[in-house]
Amino acid sequence: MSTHLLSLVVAAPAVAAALLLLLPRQARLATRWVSLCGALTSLAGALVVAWSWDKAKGGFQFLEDYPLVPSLGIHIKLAADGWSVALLLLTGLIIVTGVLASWKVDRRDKEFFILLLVLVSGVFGVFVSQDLFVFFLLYEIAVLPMYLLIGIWGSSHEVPPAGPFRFVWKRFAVGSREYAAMKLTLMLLVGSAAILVAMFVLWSHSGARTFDLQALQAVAFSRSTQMLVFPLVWLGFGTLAGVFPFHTWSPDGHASAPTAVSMLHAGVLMKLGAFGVMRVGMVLAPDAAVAWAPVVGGVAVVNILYGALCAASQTDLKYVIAYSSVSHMGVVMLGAATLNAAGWNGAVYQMFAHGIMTGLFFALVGLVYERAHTRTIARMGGFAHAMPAVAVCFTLASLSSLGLPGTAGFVAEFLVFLGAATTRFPWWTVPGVLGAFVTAVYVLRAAKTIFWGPLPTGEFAHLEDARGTEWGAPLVLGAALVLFGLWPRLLLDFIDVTSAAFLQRLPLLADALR
Amino acid sequence: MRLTEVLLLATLLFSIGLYGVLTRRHAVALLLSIELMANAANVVFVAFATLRGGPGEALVLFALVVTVSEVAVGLALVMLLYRRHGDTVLDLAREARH
Amino acid sequence: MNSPVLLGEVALGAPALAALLLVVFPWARRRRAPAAGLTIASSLVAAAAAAKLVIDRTGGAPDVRVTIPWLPAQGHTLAEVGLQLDGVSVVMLLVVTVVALCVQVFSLEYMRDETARSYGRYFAYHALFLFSMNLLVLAPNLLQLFAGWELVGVTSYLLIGFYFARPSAARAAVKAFWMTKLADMGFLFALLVLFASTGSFDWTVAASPQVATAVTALLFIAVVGKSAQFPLHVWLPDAMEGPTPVSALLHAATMVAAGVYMLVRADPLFARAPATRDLMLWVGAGTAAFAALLALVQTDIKRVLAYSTCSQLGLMVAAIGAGSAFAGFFHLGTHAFFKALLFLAAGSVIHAVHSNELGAMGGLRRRMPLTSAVFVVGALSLSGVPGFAGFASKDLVLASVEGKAGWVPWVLLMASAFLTALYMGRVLVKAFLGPPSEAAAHAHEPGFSMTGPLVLLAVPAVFAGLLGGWLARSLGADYHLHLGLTPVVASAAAVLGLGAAVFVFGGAGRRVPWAAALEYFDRGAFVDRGWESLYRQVLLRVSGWARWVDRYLVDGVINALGWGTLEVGTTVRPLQTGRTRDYVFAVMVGALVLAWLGGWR
Amino acid sequence: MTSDWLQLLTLDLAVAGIAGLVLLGDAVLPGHGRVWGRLTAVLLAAVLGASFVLDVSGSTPHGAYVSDAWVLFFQRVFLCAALLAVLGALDWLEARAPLRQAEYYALLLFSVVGMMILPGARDWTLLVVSFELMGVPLYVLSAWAKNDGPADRPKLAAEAGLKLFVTGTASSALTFFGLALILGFTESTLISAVPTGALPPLAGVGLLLVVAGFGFKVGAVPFHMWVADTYQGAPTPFVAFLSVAPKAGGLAALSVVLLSGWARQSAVWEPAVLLLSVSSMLVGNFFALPQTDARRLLGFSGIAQIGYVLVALCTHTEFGVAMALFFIATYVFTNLGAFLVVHAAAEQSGGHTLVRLAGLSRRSPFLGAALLVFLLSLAGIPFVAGFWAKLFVFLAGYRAGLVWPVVLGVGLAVVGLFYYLGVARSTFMSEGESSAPLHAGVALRAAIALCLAAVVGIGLWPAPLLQGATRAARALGTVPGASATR
Repeated sequence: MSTHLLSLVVAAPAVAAALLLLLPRQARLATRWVSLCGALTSLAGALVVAWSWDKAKGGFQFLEDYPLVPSLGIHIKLAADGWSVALLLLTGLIIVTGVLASWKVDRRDKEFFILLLVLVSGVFGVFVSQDLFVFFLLYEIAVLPMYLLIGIWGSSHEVPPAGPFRFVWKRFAVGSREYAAMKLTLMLLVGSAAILVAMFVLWSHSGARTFDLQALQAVAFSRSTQMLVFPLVWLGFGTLAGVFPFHTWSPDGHASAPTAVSMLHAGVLMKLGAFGVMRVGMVLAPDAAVAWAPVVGGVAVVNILYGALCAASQTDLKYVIAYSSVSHMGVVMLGAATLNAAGWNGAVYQMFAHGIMTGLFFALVGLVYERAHTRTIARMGGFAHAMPAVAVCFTLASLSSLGLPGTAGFVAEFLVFLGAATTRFPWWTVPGVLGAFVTAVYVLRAAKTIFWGPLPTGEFAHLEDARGTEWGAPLVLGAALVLFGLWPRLLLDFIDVTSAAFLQRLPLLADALR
Repeated sequence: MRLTEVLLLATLLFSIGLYGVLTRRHAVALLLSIELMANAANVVFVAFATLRGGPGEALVLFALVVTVSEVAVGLALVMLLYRRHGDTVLDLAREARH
Repeated sequence: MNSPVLLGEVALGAPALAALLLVVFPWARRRRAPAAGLTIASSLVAAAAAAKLVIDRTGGAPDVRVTIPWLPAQGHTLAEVGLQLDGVSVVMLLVVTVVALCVQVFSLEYMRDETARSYGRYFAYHALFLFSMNLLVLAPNLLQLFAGWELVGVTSYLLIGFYFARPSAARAAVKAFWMTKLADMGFLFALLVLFASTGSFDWTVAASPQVATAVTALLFIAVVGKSAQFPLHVWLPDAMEGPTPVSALLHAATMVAAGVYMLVRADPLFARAPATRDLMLWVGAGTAAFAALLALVQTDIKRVLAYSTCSQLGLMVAAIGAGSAFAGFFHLGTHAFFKALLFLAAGSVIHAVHSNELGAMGGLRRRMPLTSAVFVVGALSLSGVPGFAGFASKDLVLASVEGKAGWVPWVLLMASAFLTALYMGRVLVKAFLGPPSEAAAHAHEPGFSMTGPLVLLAVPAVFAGLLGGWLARSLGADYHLHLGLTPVVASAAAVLGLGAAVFVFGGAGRRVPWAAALEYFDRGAFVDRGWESLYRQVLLRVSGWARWVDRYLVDGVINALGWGTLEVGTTVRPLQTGRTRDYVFAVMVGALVLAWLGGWR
Repeated sequence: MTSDWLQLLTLDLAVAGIAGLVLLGDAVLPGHGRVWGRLTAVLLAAVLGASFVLDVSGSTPHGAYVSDAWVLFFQRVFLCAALLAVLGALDWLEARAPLRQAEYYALLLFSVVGMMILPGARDWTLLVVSFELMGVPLYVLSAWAKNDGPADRPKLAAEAGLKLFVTGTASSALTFFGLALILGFTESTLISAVPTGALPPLAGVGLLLVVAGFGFKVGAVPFHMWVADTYQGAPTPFVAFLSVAPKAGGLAALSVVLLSGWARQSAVWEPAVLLLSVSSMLVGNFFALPQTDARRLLGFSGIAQIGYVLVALCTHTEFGVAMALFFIATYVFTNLGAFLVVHAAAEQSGGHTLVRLAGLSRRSPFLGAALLVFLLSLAGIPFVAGFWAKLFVFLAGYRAGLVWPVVLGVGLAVVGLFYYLGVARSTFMSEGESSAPLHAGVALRAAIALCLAAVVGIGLWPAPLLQGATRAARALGTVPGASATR
């Protein structure tokens, strides 16, 4: 097996982006194909990783190590654990379908693809980085291109001023794409600032002055250090994971972003946040994780129910999906807070499942928007006549979203709820399950309003179904939802090895929360 | 004891210069005030060198040269101010602010 | 790989394969013959496998249970999926596949007016449904049963919304899904509670009485939703928006009976929870009587049958609540046949007169003799006239509640038996007897693919009752015919009801005396209204608040932080005055501060 | 180890030689203005190259001047800055003031000579004189645009020069006053001659007055008031230089004074420098927020940057100094590049306001992308140099126990992002009045490209520069202070 497999996965999109820089602006088709090839290379690499990752051996495989700033103990150290396998696959699937879904971006397309690919390289990198510092570095890379991607290619909408804070409308064009992009970037970078501080603390208290995650894992940090680090990491990464009340960048950001960016951001980037909380916060600061678990879990269930309730009264389709992400990321965080195998498996699986599901959602919403030029749910109706495939896939995504058995969403939510039910806080499941019910209410209502009803006339008379590359996202992601829903062990076997390994080191966790 | 008094004198000189810089409207007067401040330093150099045998004596010369060159440039700038604004009132130059 | 498992896999796999092929190959889905052919062939295979399983079982084949790990956790198995082939499941499998097969064949002609696309879609849904239902039936534990449970719910949603262009159908589909999903939360919680306290999803697990009570109560909530018991029954009448064969299969014979099936399966758990059983008894009996009463005033033939289904499911629930799972299951089986028969016959009628309204029918016996005959058979069976299958099973149900809870449930069920006969008599009188209506004048008997299944179903609707003894043996239940108070009263109720129907509804426009009150109740739909206001006044309102709070308070605080930061910048900005003397002043202040720090501190 | 002073000063003298050559050449052969610029650029490049080849290390007999890795590090930084500034100014000077080109280069080079002596000076006399040599030409150059540009520019030019001059001379008066106080308590004029034991209060006052004078040069609050105004009035290619090189010079002077010897007295100066640092971070960031002129914005942002780097200086550890050096080196490339892009854009859009920059990325993708990279570097975003720079100084601060300044800095970096992204917003997201393609001269583009390459290169591979900075810091040597491992 090539030992450079992970670097290939991580670098392929970036290399494609570099190639794009050299392409002339007019080479529009070449731009797309180069991007697609970059994405496909990563996906293929991820598949090879999944194929040859030895479940019996577990641990960290495909290790690569290059010094970056050796004097500070910073290495580019890449390795895949079971979680990485699942998340690499997710990222690969989303970026390939995302590129396909962006085929029709016509304004400044070259820059668009460059930014998109750079971003995704960062995402791949985070998932396999075994050096906290490089982890953070790539995390930032994954976060930042979003500013331009939303600011340039995004869309704006009106938000009428109201409430006690209406004075801010004087300064901010609330709802505009620039506003959304700025809010997203700033909130996420405030989070990064917290992470950075936490990193310093870990680095300087590790004794070895190293950023190596495995080395840090072996260090028993004092309780006070942990109690300082964990909340910083939780809020820092949690902001990206949409943890209440730091989630407000997400609805505006996702609603304003162009299709592929929404797919990537909701589908993959929010997972970076949750992944960070678990991989850095909980694994490195286990005592604090136990102490903070009631808070993390409590906030997570707020996320689930509150996000779902917010989604239920949105009138803009993209906002519905965006708030559903807030709700579903609550499931991930709830799983993380359980600190047991079922919950952690569920959390990681939910990262995957929600990524696929929301990617599919945003791809479809983009498709619909491109044809109908509206995202107001109430204005639409009867679209299934003209676009049956879109309707089917939307329904599929909806069903996964509400946790229907047979879709990946069920496996994830069920595992998380199982995990939660076996903690000291079984009541966590109540808002969790209620949230899933509210999800059923709003997704199916949206599906009904948009796709069902009499044959549309007037402006919607000439809609058409997905065509050409537009089929990519619905087919691939839809199939993935079902496949991984029916046979979750395809991924769970990987995930479980790593969850078990992390948990085994910390037998105290199970006792503490049991 | 004499040292203290000389230092007080220097401080007084410096303060007078500073007062001038802060209150004089005209740029030329301002240049003079700056000279005063610079020379306060020279007084201290000399005072320490002669009363306590410090090594600062030579520096007076350097300080003088530096101050002179500064003032030369300063005068040119005042000329420029006068040409552009028709006066040497320093506060005329406050286009750039906030 | 032993043979029963293989047969079970075939029964599960054939429809799954058909559904998969129809999904993957749009070519097949968009043509009539391949779509219908694939689906029906798969049902046939499944039915054959089921029949073989039942026959083997009669021959003394043992229970078989195979499982494979489905969800791992820390190297162990958290949950399994697999097949459980025992008496209850194979019989249920046979009932389901046979009825499904009949309904699908019936649909060949019934749905012919649909476009090729819709036609294919219809059959694809059917294949999916059969897979889901078989998954449920063959489930070895509550988790897989739940999976099938939810999947049949989805196919139900899709099939109710089959005519999605009709807003009423769309609404009914979503409503059905929401109501059942609301109840399904009970199932999910039951699974969580069961797992958290016993670490297993098996219904045979030895749970403590408290746990068993909690779990069964939660499970029962799900049953109330799925099997349309009061007060969650409101979705079922609306579900009649779906194509009639769908009503026959899902909303009469099989899917709604899944609740009862689950009660039968989980009986070991329920046995540890007498409190839940009492609740079931009351809810079942109440629903049986209440729904039968409402069935009396329906003018839509399908809604009559829908309420009748509610009522009959109430019967089954009550029986299981009374501790006789076998009675409930037996009635489930016979009911599946005769109710499917009734629906299909009604479908045949609707197909002929192009209306659901009883008023548009009348005198059909001449134009459609075969349909009329089988409808009568179904009606008699449903009414529990001795000699028909319905009698045998209903009698068992009634006998099981004998003396329970101060005879009140017994009285309620007996009343419902009478009312059943009465409303079925009403349908017979209005639709098939009397002078032909305008629409009925042009009606004619449908083709063979529709009548065939009718005849096929009529057979068990008459004779399935004879299988009671065999069924009891194969399930290991206690069954003996008895003669006593209950069968006599029940027979009397049935005959009296039918007779009264002729007497009461004999003339045109005749109604029961208290029809006005019932109609008011039905139209006012108090229960329905209650759920709706829960949705609008509570859920949507809270949701609206949440939206406002998020946009203007939570996000507002964050905006305000940004605003405040900018405001600081704007506020301090004039300090940069542009006057050189101020700059020098700043330098000197700074120097003073530093000097203070340096020496005079 | 003593050596021939001529050898030690090879590079400095070479630069002085270029200045003389240019001045003399222009007098002898007037009217060939543009030649001198190119000659300067080539010769500066040659000197820069020579700095890697020649061995100039050593020290003068009495230790007044040394040349070592520390000095070389700074000299290379200054040479790079000068080279880039010259390249950036070529076309502009040719177009705007063809007759005064040689003057410009000569003045610039004189200032560079001052800078280049500065880090090696170990005697107070040499230090202050070279400091002034660095400073005085800047007064003149600030007012260079006296006849140039739109109607308000000449007025602004005079103003830029005067503000710099008045605050500058007031500060140098402070420096001299402070120096006089210091020398009253020391044995010799060597900087390392530090009174042992408790520092007499007057010497402490003197030291901090010197710090105040140097603080003016780096633009630390409250000695920063001239910054934005001068940047706005002075010619932009010169501001590119002014905003980086003298700051590096000031930092070198501060380091030499505070660390080579006076580290022992860190208890006296550390709180003061920390105060400067924190106030610079605060004032720089908050004042930058509402700015609408790119030059003023970058001016205030530079003040904030100085606030960050002073944190590292406060640590008075070798590690901290190394990080500060890394910071200032990356800052030179970043800020110079940013100003050159602003210059290039403003030359053709007729103004430096953000509104005028709108649509830049459409008009010139190269300039747009370059500006974005520089902004990201200033904001401290990964994979561009500024990220490492900011990270390293914060790391150094954190390691030395300066937790709260670091936390404040990290927080304010986010505020900084607001206005950096604001610039990115106008260049990338807004549509400008004109969408005509924008062309910058070859030399200017080359200068920008060089900055870009440096910023990206360091961002991707920081280790070599970090190594250099560490070697330099080691060469300076710090007295292991009591608080090094606090």
